[in-house]
Amino acid sequence: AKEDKPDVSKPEETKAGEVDGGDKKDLSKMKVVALLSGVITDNGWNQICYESVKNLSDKYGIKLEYNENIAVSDMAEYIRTYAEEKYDMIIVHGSQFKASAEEMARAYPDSHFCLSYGFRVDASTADQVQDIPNLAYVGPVNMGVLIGAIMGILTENNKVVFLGGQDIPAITDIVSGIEEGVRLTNKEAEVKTDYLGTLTDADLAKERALAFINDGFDVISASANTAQLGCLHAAEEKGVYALGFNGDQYGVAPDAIVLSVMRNYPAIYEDVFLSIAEGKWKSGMVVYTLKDKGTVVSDWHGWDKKLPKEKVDAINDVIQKLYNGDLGDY
Amino acid sequence: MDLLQTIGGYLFTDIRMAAPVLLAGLGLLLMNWSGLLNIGAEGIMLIAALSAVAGSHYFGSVWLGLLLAMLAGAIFGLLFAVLTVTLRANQTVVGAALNILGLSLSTTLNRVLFGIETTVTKVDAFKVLEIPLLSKIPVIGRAFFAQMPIVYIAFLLVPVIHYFLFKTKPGLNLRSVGENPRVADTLGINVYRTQYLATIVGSTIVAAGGAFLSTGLLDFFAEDMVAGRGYIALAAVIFGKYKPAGIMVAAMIFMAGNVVSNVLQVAGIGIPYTFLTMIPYILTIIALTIFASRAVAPASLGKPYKRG
Amino acid sequence: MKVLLSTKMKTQGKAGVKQVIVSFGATVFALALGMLLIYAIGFDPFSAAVAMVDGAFGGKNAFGETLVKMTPLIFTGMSYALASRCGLTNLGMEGQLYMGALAGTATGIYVSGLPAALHLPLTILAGFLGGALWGLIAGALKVRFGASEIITTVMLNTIAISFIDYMVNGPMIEPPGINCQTQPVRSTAQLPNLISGTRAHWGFVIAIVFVVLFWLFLWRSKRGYEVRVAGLNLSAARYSGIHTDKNILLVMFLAGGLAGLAGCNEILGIQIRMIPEISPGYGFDGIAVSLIGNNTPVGIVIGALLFGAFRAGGNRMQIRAKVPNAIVSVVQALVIFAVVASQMLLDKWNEYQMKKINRQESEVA
Amino acid sequence: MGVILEMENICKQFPGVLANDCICFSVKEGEVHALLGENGAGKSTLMNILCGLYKPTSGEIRLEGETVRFNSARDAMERGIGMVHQHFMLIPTMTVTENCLIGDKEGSSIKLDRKEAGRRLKELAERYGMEIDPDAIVGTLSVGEMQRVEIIKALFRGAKILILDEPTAVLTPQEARALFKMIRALTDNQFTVIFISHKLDEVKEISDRVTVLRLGTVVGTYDIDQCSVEELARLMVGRDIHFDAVTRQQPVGDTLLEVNNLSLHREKSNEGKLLEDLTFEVHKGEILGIAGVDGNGQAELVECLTGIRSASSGEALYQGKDLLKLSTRDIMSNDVSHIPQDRQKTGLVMPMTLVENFALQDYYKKDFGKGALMNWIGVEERSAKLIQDFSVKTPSPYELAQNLSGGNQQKVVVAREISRQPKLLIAMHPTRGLDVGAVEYIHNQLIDQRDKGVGIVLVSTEMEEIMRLSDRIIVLYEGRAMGCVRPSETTVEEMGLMMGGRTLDDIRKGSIKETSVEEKMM
Ligand SMILES: Nc1ncnc2c1ncn2[C@@H]1O[C@H](COP(=O)(O)OP(=O)(O)OP(=O)(O)O)[C@@H](O)[C@H]1O
Ligand SMILES: Nc1ncnc2c1ncn2[C@@H]1O[C@H](COP(=O)(O)OP(=O)(O)OP(=O)(O)O)[C@@H](O)[C@H]1O
Ligand SMILES: [Mg+2]
Ligand SMILES: [Mg+2]
Repeated sequence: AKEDKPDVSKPEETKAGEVDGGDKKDLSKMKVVALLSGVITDNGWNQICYESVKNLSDKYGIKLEYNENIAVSDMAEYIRTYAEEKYDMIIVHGSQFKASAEEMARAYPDSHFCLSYGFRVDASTADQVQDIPNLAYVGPVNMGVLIGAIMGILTENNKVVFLGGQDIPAITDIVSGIEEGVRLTNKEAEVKTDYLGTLTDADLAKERALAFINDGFDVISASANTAQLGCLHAAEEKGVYALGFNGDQYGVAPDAIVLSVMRNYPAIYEDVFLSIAEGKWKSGMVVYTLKDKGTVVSDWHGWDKKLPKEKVDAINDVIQKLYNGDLGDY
Repeated sequence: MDLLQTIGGYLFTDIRMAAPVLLAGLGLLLMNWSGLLNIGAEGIMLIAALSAVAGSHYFGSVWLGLLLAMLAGAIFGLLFAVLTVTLRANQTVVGAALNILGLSLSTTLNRVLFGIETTVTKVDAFKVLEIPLLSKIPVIGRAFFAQMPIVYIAFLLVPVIHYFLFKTKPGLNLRSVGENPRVADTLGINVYRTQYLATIVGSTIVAAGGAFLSTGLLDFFAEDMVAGRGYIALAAVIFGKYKPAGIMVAAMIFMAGNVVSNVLQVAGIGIPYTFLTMIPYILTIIALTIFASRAVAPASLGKPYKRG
Repeated sequence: MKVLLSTKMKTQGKAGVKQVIVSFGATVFALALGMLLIYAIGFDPFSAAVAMVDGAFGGKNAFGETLVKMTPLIFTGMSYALASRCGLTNLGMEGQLYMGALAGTATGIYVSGLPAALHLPLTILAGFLGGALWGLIAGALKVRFGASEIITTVMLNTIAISFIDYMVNGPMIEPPGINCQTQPVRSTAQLPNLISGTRAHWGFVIAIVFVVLFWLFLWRSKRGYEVRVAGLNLSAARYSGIHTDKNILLVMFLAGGLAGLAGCNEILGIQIRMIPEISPGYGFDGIAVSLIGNNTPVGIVIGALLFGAFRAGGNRMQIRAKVPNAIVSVVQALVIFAVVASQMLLDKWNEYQMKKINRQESEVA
Repeated sequence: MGVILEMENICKQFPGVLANDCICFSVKEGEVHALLGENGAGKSTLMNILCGLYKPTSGEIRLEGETVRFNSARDAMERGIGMVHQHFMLIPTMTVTENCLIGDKEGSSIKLDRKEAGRRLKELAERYGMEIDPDAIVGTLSVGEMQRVEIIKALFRGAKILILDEPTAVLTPQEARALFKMIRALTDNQFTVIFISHKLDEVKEISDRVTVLRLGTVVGTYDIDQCSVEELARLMVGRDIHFDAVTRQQPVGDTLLEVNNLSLHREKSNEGKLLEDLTFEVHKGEILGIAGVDGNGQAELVECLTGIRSASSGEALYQGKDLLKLSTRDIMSNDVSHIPQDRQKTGLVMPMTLVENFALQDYYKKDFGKGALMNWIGVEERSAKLIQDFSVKTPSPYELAQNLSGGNQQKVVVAREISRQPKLLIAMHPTRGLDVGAVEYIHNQLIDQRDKGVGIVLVSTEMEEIMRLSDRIIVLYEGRAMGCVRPSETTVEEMGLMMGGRTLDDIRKGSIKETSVEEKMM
């Protein structure tokens, strides 16, 4: 069970710099809360955030605090409650809460606000970010590129598909990087990306995935919370490759899931947490690129023996290159 | 030949997707024929979907999971019957509350039963049962004879329920309650018991539809995984003119909307996915407007019956 | 005549008080069951209850939150109640709410150069119309094709929500187009704050105004009288020359409009901009609100207060007692069951009393 | 002939009503036992207890000397008690066979054997001289046929004691005779029949013994030979009944309503017409009676005249306008009033207050509030006055209509319609189901209106009512007028024949033939 947990190895170069082992500050007194849009059992976006605060709690002994199912209209109220109590770190998990987070960050300068954000870094990104000293827009970037690169190697029919749940930033961010990623490893492959229109209807997702597989697509991955599990099921049933996403989902479909690609939020928020503790807090865009290891890849779970050796090597190679920045600034 | 193969594939998918809606529709049909209008199918299916996974997990057999799901459905049905039959409460309001209860209770219990794990608990699930020879028939063979047992059950229930409703004495008695409970009463039929039975049995069938969603195609529970199928089943009953075969056709037509969405998305014509999502619902509305006016509901559907 | 009016008020008042007491008792009973459930899944029911009450009424801010939650519920409760007064079942409040919010947002953003005194009313009108037209579709399908509004309204919910997803991600997305949300509505279209230091906004006042209009319409206007007659007895309506189809259209239009205002006010007072999930189920809660309120104006306000308090208190319950707020929905369902059950028991009792009174009178005569 | 059934000290307490008060009642095998009593005397209640639908508050039932306790209608049926209810208990969408098989427990198989059942039904029917098509959909049958289905149903299910609750209320005199013949055939075969009626002549004709109920108690049981019709009437009502002779002060005035060739087709036009070429006129200060057995087009005629249904052809000229082309609202606002046939289903909104019910026809007018709003204070004043004028028994104008007794409900409707000061009043079954006092009251109201010059169309199935009030009578049969007569110039027999489908001309031309036809029917 332990190995099913996402890899929480720290980013190699933490933005906050190394934690000084000699620091005597009692980190367990830090007050951290995660405010979530859905339930922590959604196998996706919210669960990974839960894992993050769980990780902090396990490692540093802070009190584990989170709230689920928060409606957009209620978020400001939740934030206010914790800000009033001078929480050190308030994780507002989802870009739909952007407005509330910005408003509250201005109102409560004593707390540090982390808005979990999904965004692509390009020219317009800066316009999205407001300059509030105690608000950081936190998230990994370029996950799609990594996923796409692996998919490009895996495909035999040169047809790969990635399905998002809904057109929301945390998902769009990934979807928009897929094609670029595939091109890094495969110039010919047909790349299809689209949205399922649901985050919960796993049956529908499975049928949709089957439709793609029947059309010859032989590598599939999806980002749609619980619904994505339906896509993984479809891959296993039809004997095509799949990539897990968010958590290490090998267990869901061991015969299909070659690797899982994970938002490394546990490590990211550990990093941010330490930066607050260290007084090295950074506001604004706090993005974790592939180089920063904002995205991690799971264990092979034996697939490195099952796959043709050249594919395994190619995948290992491209991951390494992406992490090193050899293929561009991802 | 290739085209035929493709059509066979669509049919295969359509039948499989129609099965849960069909089951829910058949369950609702029994309730409707007893004069009760239950819009709570969505909630019943949700709690059943969870129970099926729980049963399959704890007892290690998907069939026992199905049994537990049906039991959960029966309990919801009993609750509905107590409130609407005995206390004569507004059936729509109670149905709506069942939906709220099904959604929230399944979410809560899911957590209690399975805790918080990144990977879902895998349980025993239904497997495809190929019927020898028949499944080899070209084009339609796989569509009809290489499905999961619960799909066969759903479709076999169509003639069974038809036979029950229209060819047996208990079926006639049930229909008489839905048409005119007072008449049934004067003829010695226990109206309340009939309505209770119809609701409980009907709810277990609806629940089987819910169980299919979590342990048929899949092997886990997800919050709100029913995603409107309970309501579509409700429409299927009207569209199917309160006959099992009609419901079967309706379920297949409505779910064909999803098949169309799949095909359009795979074809990549560039229709925004939000519009693809709407297709089955728009199809349902159109179908209803064309056929609803000709549907003859049981005469006392939705009206509470007061004895004496 | 004064004597008669006073007897009327007495009998109606008494019935009203009895209704409230019984509903209240049922609610308490359901809450107790809920607490039991909370205990059963391993939380402390006492601290949950304290947090709940504290979150709903413990202080200005808490009460402000309750008002914020009440506002859309008053509208959706009226929407359901109005339709049921006409014998219709409107389950489409959620979709109508979204369409109203969308129309209001569009007007709030794209109409410019107006002073607040014009822009705000115009935006609210647009919100009303957005919901109203969406409701009218179901009405028209019923009148023209006999399609059951119970089903069409539910289908229209899903369609509306998908449509909103499309609009917010497409044509109306805030430039440059990264976040799926629209621009904020212009300040001239925003509803001012009602109680400073809280989020309570003037939408609440508008809601109360509409409660009065709702009452005026149904019980004081000629059209409202028609609607009620048609809702209670279709045959009597035809007999007296009431155009029932026209009334169905009108009522679905108005009911949709009321739900639309729920969404529009939420935008103009709280969200400021359109996002795909502005309603945490206010539409469906409207059914329960109107049920508890017995389809009466004061009752709806009380019902909305109860469910508003649930939502505000439920948040606090999660924060303080760590009880997952899905439990709150379970409790809400239990409240509905308890209230319908108690109402039926009360009806039976009233029936019995009435017969007894009749008997005594006939004996005297 | 031994006693087959005894009911001892039966009491039935409804909330607020003691419907049966210590009733003792016994029936001999093979007899026709009539139950006689005014509306509300408790006849139906007693029989509902006997057939297992209601449970008595106290008392016991003995069948062939053995005490029985019925928990449902099925229990009673198993002991051979079958009831044909006042309102038919049939499901119109099902076939005759299906209707007979509902709740049937015969045989161990759960399969419905329609063929076998149909055969047995036919056999039964033939044995007692009835004709029946087992596969016909009940909804398509005539009232008389439906009644036959009801009786067959009871026999089919093994009834030995057959209860008929007001079976003749909806039949033509001829159909009633056929029914009586059937009853005789049954009693000849050791069936026992309990026969409920208000109609003294019928009771006298068919029954062997009679039990009279009054206000929930038994007045007595008598051999029919021992009492005259007059005696029975006195026993039933507790006083002598005298309808005041209807006197008229003024002569009939000018023509008010002129109906020419009014026809109404069925939805599928090949299925015959609901109304065919009706031509008649109504004068000011005249009551035109429309007689006929229920379901012969009366309801449709009224619906056409009041704009609720649109006629297929013809015209109805009233004050220079054609009513058939106007909407209900337009007709009613032209000084037309309408007392509908069913006060509870149509005339009143039961869950509304009396005040609100008094506004039903005129709420949109200025007197009821200017502009869009109602002036309820004004309506209340008006209501209070009407309640007083028409002596409606109610605790307050804000009482709900559903809490009034039937008679008082009807008074509300009549008060509302008359207070509108109509020129034309269309009244359908204005006294149906009311007791003698209320009937008298409403009759007097109608006569008052007539004397004020109002033209009245009175639709009724009560022969007595029609004969007493009308100036002229038109008899409808299957949508056609069989003839128009003055009450003074006709006989009940003639009326009965017209109601049975013979035109006045035929009857008067061949009065010898008439008897032969009747002989055949017998
Ligand atoms: N279900 C009931 N609940 C309450 N009161 C009832 C009920 N049924 C009958 N009653 C009352 O009991 C009394 C006797 O009614 P019943 O129907 O037996 O009269 P009836 O002699 O059959 O009259 P009719 O000639 O009108 O058929 C009436 O006052 C009636 O209002
Ligand atoms: N369905 C009902 N709901 C409530 N009360 C009823 C109902 N039916 C009858 N009652 C009550 O029972 C009493 C008797 O009713 P019913 O209609 O038999 O009148 P009645 O005694 O025959 O009077 P009338 O002679 O004026 O017609 C009434 O006072 C009425 O309030
Ligand atoms: Mg009566
Ligand atoms: Mg009777």
